[in-house]
Amino acid sequence: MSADDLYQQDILDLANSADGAGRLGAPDGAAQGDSPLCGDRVRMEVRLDGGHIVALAHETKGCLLCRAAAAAIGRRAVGLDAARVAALRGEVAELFAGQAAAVPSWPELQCFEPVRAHRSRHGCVLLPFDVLAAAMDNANRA
Amino acid sequence: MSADDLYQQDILDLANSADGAGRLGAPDGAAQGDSPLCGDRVRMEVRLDGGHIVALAHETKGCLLCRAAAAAIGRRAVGLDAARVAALRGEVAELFAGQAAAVPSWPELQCFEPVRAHRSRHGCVLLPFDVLAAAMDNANRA
Amino acid sequence: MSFSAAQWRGHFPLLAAHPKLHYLDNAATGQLCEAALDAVTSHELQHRANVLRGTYRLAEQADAAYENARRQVAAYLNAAGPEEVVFTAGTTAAINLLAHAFGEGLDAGDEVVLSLAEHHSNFVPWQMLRERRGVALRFLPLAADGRLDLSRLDEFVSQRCKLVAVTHASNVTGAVTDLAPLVAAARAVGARVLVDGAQAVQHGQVDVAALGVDFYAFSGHKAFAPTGVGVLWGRSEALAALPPFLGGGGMIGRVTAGETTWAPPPRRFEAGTPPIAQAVGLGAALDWLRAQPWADMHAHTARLAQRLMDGLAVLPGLTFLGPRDLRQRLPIVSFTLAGIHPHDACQILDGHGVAVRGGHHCAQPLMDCFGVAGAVRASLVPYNDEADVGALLAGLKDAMRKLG
Amino acid sequence: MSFSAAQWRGHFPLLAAHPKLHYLDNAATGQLCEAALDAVTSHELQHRANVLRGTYRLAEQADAAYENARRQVAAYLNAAGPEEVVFTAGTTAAINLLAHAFGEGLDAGDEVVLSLAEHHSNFVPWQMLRERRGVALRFLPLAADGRLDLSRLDEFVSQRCKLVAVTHASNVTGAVTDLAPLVAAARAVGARVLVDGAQAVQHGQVDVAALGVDFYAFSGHKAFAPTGVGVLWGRSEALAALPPFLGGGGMIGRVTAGETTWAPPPRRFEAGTPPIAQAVGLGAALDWLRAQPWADMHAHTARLAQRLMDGLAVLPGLTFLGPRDLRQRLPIVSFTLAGIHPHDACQILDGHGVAVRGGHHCAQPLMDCFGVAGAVRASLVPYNDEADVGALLAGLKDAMRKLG
Ligand SMILES: Cc1ncc(COP(=O)(O)O)c(C=O)c1O
Ligand SMILES: Cc1ncc(COP(=O)(O)O)c(C=O)c1O
Repeated sequence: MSADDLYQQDILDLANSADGAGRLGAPDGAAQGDSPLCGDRVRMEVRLDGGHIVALAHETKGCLLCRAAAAAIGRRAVGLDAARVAALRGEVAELFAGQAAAVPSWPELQCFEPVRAHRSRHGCVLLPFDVLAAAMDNANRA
Repeated sequence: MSADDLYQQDILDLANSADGAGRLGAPDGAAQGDSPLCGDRVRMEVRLDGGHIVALAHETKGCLLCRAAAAAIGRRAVGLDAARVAALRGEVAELFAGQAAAVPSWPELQCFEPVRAHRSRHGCVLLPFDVLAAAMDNANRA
Repeated sequence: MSFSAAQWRGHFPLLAAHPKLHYLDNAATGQLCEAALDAVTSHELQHRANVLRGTYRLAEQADAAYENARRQVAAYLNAAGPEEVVFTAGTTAAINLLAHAFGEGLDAGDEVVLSLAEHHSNFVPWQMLRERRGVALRFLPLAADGRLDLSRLDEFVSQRCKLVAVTHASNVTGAVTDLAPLVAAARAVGARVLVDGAQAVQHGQVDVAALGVDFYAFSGHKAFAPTGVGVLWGRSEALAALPPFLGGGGMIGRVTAGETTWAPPPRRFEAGTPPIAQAVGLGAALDWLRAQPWADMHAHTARLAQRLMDGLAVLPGLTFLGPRDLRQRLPIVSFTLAGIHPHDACQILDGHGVAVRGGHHCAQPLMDCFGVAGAVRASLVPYNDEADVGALLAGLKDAMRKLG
Repeated sequence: MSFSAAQWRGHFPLLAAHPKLHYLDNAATGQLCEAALDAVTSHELQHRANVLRGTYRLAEQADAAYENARRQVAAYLNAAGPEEVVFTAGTTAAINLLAHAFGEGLDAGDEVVLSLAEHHSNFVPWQMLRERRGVALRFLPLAADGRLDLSRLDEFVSQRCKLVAVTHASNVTGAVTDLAPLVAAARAVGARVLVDGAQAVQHGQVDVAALGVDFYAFSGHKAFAPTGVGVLWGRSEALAALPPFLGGGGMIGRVTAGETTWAPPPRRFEAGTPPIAQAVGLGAALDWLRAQPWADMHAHTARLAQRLMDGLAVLPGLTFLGPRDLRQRLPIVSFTLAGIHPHDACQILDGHGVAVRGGHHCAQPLMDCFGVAGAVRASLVPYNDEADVGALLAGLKDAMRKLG
């Protein structure tokens, strides 16, 4: 069954790396998001320079998929602007829709491919991206 | 089919007699009732003496069954008190439940026997009795 | 011709099992089509689980079926997307939802414009809103034939108007509302438009985009689908602006003893376990309906309605309610008979195997306009045929003989 | 012994068709019993018509079926009569009905007493009432095992209390509420009592007379009956005192543009076409349930629950939510696993054919009391068996190996 596909070593390792976990001292923007399904909660804090992320931290109380997605962001997001973050979220959504580009921009995203078969879990992976977008939005408005 | 049973000559005659139709000059009590199903409306007016009906008039906008019941009341109700009116209503309800006494107190009531098979029409026959009870109630309170 | 009433009738199990029944009470409830029955049964046997909460396969299948039903409804209505489709318990529930959620934003001095042709379900909720919030109700008058009189629209749709709520077609006269001028008048003052489509969807696809309205409500059971389900369609931005109505599971973001946040539409408006299997049945019915040869079917029902109206016209003492021109109306035919109460007529007709309805049809304000307490109504859909109309006319003659 | 789980399972078509499915999400939705499925199908094929409006035979048969469903519900609840049974779209709709109809009579300063163990559906409607009318909500605290702490009842149920609204059994911990002291406390101050029976009715007959409560709500879909239907039972005099909630057809006395009068209960609370076929299905399910050998069935589910709890107790890092004494709880078993998120556990379990639910179970205030975001829940009913429990325990061990 597909549940086994879901929990490959790479996704466990990614989640357990908890890259980027923590708090920033004085973020330019922060946001928090809940999963209405399971009560999971993700908080993202960013510092921006000219619209680009220069520092990021997150607190993620969630399932492995959610934590893995947050860790991928923690590992790779520095340097990105809002448009790139939106594009990356789009890549994940396409992956789930079965319309993914050959190679994802971040190698880590590939490990979410098996989630495609589990619609109820898509939100787990997308939540950190949505919260990040909201945090950047807040920073850009501030 | 049973619709034919329903509209025997006796029920048509009773309805068309319109016995008691009209208004009283100065009723001691009056009440009005609507059928929520068809918008029919019955108005009963009574004058009482010592709790007994000494005069009665009704205005009945309704189907044949409703008009027949009102006419039976118009023909027979003078002299009755509230308890007797309740008992007569009970006789009709028992007729519909198939538990009627051998001979109804008013011969006219017998013609409602075929209505028993048509539950949605029971209310048409009972409405004038209920409105009469309400009118007497109003008179007794006044 | 690709359409045959006899064949169509074959898709409705109750009618197939009752060949002698002349079912002409379709405006009250349509018979269930086999597509809907099969969809409900196979859903219950294959995919029954609660929705939008579970992660196991059965739950994901239930989710997929439920969300697919939203897509099917959206396709039938030509809505922008499935997220504009809110499942409710029926038209009445949908209109009450709006009367509360939209009504929350209204205050004394604001106006809601209705018509006197409305079904109680698009009347009483607004009276109750008037009680709650002191808004004023304005009632569009009717022409003699029961159609809305739109000649003085500017007097009724004023700057204070926040919502125009009208029926797409009358359940008594069949008159189809000319929505374009109403929508234009509402737009001109920034008001929203709700259309009660309870009598419309079963007579062919509806295009909410082309109509230009904001909200559209209808019931499954009148559209050959299960009881217990209905739809409130709302334009995305119109729904997004509304607070929730009912509270409970599924419509929340987060709940604490202090405050609670709301889910986005459509779930914001679907508190509790929705009518899952019924929504699946409704989606299947609409998908099936969408594929039917409507041009032929309209020709068929119009021919029958004409035949019925011609047959009625020669009956002594018969008064016909509603417009005569079949292009302005649906095949819903109501009439009164001098000296014969509608219920008595219906009773005799029942003896002829003809199922029609007598009474006020939950439209007492309309009845008051016509100055009658009730009427007999025969409502046709494509499975009806010449035999149904013939039986009705024969039965009426019998009723006149017996009761007249 | 007259009860066999295997035989019982045979009465549930989805389970019969999926012999390898370990369906343990019964607290979310029970599977449909064949008695209900057959009743719905045969109603749709034999007696489909709108109710309480038509006079033709089909309509009278539909009326009779619908009113018979009321009698069946009344019998299951030991209610005084069918007129005390209001059909709704579900528990959530029933509670919202009451929060509006009863809430109309409340004002700032009045209090409604809830508990922190409530499902969102018996929580959010009262929060919304607080917003609307300024009433105060008092939350009965929980003991460590999730049961209501009734030791300081007099502090919570004061003279200002107008309603106590509590669950009959928690959908997370299975804890059964000790209603007697709550009813006594409410009676002492003249308050009414609403019980949320969504988790109770599927575990055997309920006796509202013996409980002494005023209102009782539950859903069909959790009681092996169709989705789209539920019940608000109310003591006659309690219902008679309430204004209507939703407006529309069927709930009126007379409608004019000016004022409108209301029908008596239960129709006063059933605006619009009710979920007819679904009510018929619910009545059939309850009639069937009533005839089951409940003593044996309770022994069976208690044995399974004990076996499950024993099996869980030895798993490392497992924390069990709820009372341990099976006499104080239903066979609904929730737990957390150290370091393993409920959704990940459920996903692995799904791979073992085990359908359980992870998450907050629409009871976030309760989750907050336990200091957790979510839990895994396995909920048993009589069709479950040793194999279901075994598969769950084996799957959990696998999850721990893979994710731990
Ligand atoms: C205790 C309790 N109350 C209320 C509800 C709400 O029931 P429904 O979703 O059927 O309206 C549920 C079920 O989710 C429940 O478990
Ligand atoms: C025009 C119209 N609006 C609303 C309704 C109410 O629909 P329902 O009873 O399915 O809620 C009806 C049907 O009775 C109707 O004909």
